[in-house]
Amino acid sequence: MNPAEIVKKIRERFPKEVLWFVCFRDECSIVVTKEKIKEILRYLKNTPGLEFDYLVDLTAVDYLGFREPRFDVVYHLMSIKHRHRIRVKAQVPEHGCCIDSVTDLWATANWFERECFDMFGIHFKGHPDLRRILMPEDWKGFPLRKDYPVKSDLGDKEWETYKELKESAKAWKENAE
Amino acid sequence: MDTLYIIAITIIKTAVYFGILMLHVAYATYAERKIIGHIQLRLGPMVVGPHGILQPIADVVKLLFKEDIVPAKVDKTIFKIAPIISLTAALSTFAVIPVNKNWVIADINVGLLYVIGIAGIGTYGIIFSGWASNSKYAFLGGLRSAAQMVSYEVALGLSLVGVILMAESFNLTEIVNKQTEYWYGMFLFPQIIAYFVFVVAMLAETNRLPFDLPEAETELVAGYFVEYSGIRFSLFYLAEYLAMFSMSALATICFWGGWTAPPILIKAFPILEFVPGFVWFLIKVYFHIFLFFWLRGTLPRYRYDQLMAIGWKVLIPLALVNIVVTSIVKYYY
Amino acid sequence: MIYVIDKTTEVVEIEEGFKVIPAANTIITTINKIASWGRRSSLWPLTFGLACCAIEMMATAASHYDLDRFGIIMRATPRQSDVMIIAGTVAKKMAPVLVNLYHQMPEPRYVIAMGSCACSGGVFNTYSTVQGVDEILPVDVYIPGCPPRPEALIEGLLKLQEKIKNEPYLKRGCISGVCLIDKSQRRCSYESCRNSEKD
Amino acid sequence: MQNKGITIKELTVNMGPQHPATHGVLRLVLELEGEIIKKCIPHIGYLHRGIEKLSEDLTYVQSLPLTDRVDYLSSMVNNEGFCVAIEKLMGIEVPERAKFIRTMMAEMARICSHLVWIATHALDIGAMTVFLYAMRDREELLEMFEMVTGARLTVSYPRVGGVRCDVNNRFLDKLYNFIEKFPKKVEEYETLIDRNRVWLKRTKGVGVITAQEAINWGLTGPTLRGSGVYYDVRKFFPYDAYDKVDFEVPVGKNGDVYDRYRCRMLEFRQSARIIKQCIEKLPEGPILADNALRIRMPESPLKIDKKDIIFEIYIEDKQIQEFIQKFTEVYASVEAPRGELGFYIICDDSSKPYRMRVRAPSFVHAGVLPKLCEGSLVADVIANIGSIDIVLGECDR
Repeated sequence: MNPAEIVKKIRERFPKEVLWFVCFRDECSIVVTKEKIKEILRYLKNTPGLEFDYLVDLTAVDYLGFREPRFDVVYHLMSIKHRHRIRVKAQVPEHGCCIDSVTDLWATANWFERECFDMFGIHFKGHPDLRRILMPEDWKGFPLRKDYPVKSDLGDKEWETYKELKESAKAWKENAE
Repeated sequence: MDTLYIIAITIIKTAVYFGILMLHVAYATYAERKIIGHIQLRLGPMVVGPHGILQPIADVVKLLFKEDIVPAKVDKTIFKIAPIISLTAALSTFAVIPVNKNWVIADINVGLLYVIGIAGIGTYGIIFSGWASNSKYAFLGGLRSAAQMVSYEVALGLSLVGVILMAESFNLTEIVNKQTEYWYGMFLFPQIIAYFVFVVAMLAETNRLPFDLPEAETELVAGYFVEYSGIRFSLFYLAEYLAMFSMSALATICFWGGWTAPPILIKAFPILEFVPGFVWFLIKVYFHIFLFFWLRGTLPRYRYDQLMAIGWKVLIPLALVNIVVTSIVKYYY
Repeated sequence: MIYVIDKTTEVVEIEEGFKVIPAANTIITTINKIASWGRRSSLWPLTFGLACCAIEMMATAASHYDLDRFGIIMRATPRQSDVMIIAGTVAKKMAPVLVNLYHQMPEPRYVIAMGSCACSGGVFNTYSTVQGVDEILPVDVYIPGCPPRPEALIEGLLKLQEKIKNEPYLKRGCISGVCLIDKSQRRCSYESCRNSEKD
Repeated sequence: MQNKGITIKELTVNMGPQHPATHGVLRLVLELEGEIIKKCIPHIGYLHRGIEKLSEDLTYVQSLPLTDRVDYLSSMVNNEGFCVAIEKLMGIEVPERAKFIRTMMAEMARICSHLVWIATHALDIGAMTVFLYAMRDREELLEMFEMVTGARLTVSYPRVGGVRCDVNNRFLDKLYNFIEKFPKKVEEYETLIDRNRVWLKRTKGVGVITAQEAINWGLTGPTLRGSGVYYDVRKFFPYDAYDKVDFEVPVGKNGDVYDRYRCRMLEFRQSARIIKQCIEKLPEGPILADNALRIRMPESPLKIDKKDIIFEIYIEDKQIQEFIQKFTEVYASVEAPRGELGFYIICDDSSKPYRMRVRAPSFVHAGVLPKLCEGSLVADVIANIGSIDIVLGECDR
């Protein structure tokens, strides 16, 4: 099924939720509001003819200063049966930064959502185990947000444990000199 | 005065025996690295001394000069005793093993029982170290080895019953002597099933691949001796190689006719009669040692439950069948 | 302060911080030679792969380059290893683990920083990477490269052997398991070495 | 559990991050009851280097070497994936010769990566010798990489719009000779392990995952195909020259460790077949497209034809159109040795990517470990980790 038809189908079913769609190099993205995201994805997964049984990727993008609401949660879906792909984007504002979890639709969403939470601070409602995954549990800040520094010197955002390590290393450093 | 003389002689014998044994063990580690190296298309140690010949000595020196850590939360007494138990047990076995005709420290009547009994004590060293180390890997390793050794000891013991029945003695020297009465000069042929069971159980008893579960490097890091460093670690290492030697020696004595050459071979090549007995013995022992290395270079590792299944469901029934068959044959002929 | 025999004997300071009995010099030199020969001839690195460099470390240990020629075999546990090859990027999350492992190693212990990430952070000047492992550990040999070739790693190990050859054994001294180094002389706190538990 | 004053506790074992069998710095917390695993919690992030964040700070060309270090066992495929994504974004048509060279190199990287996999997998299960045999053959391939690219591991060879430099006949001869011999070498590994009872016992029926579950867990690559699902990016969404070469995609049946192992062993042969065809069919011509992204190029934004963007807006907001025109995005995936490696790139008007997301197969595969391990024995964890073939650099990025 080609992207335009898929979009048409979704629009018929969820007329209010679909905000716009973009097609670029045969890749189609549908931008929706976050409220009914789970229903939309369930519809995409279970409707005969669409059957997006495969969640390829789940991530987020931070559009700080370019757009309100600030975040997009991006779902890349694919159907192994029909060999088509689609991208669904749900807008998430900075305040009340949360969206429904899709872990019960695709088990693979579990870690993707944890990563998203870790990197962007987006909460996933109904996630069984929402913890930081890549960064240490007591890390401050969300690294992939645009207002987070890139470079190593984090200043006061530095991880406490690492600060202590550096402190304790001072002893032998002085000794060596 | 006689007692004193005997004691003095025994001490000297033990010292000589010990020295030679240690040299063998040290070079067994070297041989292992060389042989496995060549199996794996490598060279093994090459730089330390010509062809790396000084490698084991360098290792020992390094371990001697290394700090010996006793971690804070261990059970200190047991932690320190464990490697000593292992080593002592492994060493004591050699007291009854005859290397040549009358070349034995203690020629006791129940030599075979003694060897099996002492080998069992070695397990305590491993269990103790696993228990005392306060490390979960060590603990798991200790548990595994306890279960493994207990089960395989049964198979090991049962496999030797056939030999005992044929030799009508527990004395190791007599077992060897009995074998020379046959034209083929070995219990290997009539007791081939027992030998098979023995070799498998021997691998398990010494924690070597494919049964090296207690120290499985890729599962339990280093197993029961994960917390040991420096000289204490080297004691465990020594104990492991000593156990390999004692088991190989036992296999040689019980199945391969010890220091004797098969009569048929001597008949065919009379010149072989001039080969000293201990040479035969060493050749046979080193064949088994090579077997250990060879298997290590070839086989993957069994899983814990599979190991147990082999022990109880295959080896022990086989050994029992062997005993029954041997007894029947023995009774009628 | 280091005393080879005990405090009551007259001692002479040979180097700053090292005091020995005068007559013992001959013995000391001989022991020194033997000990440093043993140490450099059997360097056992800790199997500790972090990132890309670990793959080159594996390649170095494999048949083409064969580290075993130099008597170098990988040990999986820090308790039985002499040198820690930090092969790859050290993330900040990894740093405490790294220090813990270092503390679990018995003296004498050496650290090799392999690859530009371990040396200086390399291309990864980001929020989550340690900018050179020497921020948290004392490094003996640096091997640059991204990743260094196996030859470079071998070169690094040989350089370390050279370093061991030229240093008095008492500097990282232990005789038969007794640590001779004073508390203050150890490069990490004495207590933490003892307390560290294998995780 | 309280029973007559005796407390029975599950034993919690912490496996990793420093552990010889976790392929880097994966950490598993295992709750054991005896040897049986009650619970398995993977912890990752010990190699998190912030590649995604770092690339936002670098230009497109500068970001390319970072992709080498994502999955350092098959850096060629990573570069390729990144380039395919940018080419898709810019609409560059890659010259035929470059396509074939890329395909050939990618398959070489696949063989390399699978060799490391068989080496470590066998080592974990206890067969030491396979490790050294596989590393020996890998060394030959690395030498060939070096001939062309100058690097052994981190090659940075493909360029956006082609490849960096041409291959010569000496290289092709050498590669051809290697590929001729290679299936025999695979047989050699198979004689060591495949006909070994111990190996079969350790792998058959261990870590079973059904086709339905595998899809639900988002597995890709040989790990998915071991469960009997036919999905390969090279066949489904062909890129480079994969639609011009003839190859099969091996599919397993039972979804256990053994089937995943078989799939990869068969992929060795298919890769060899593809390389052979590439060498035979290699056309003459340029290796870099005219409008390719070049290193010397000043830091200018990517040239993207905004007319290609088709959109419909259903709400009333004037800024939306500007927004859509500004941020163009693309998702391109390649079949890496581990599975589908996707690059999701958002491009704005600057010379740097606005967001680069790496869809890493290892990340997904590490997530399935609890599912595979729970209820099995400690030794099976090792077999499972080996069979899903994860690289922590890619997992943590």
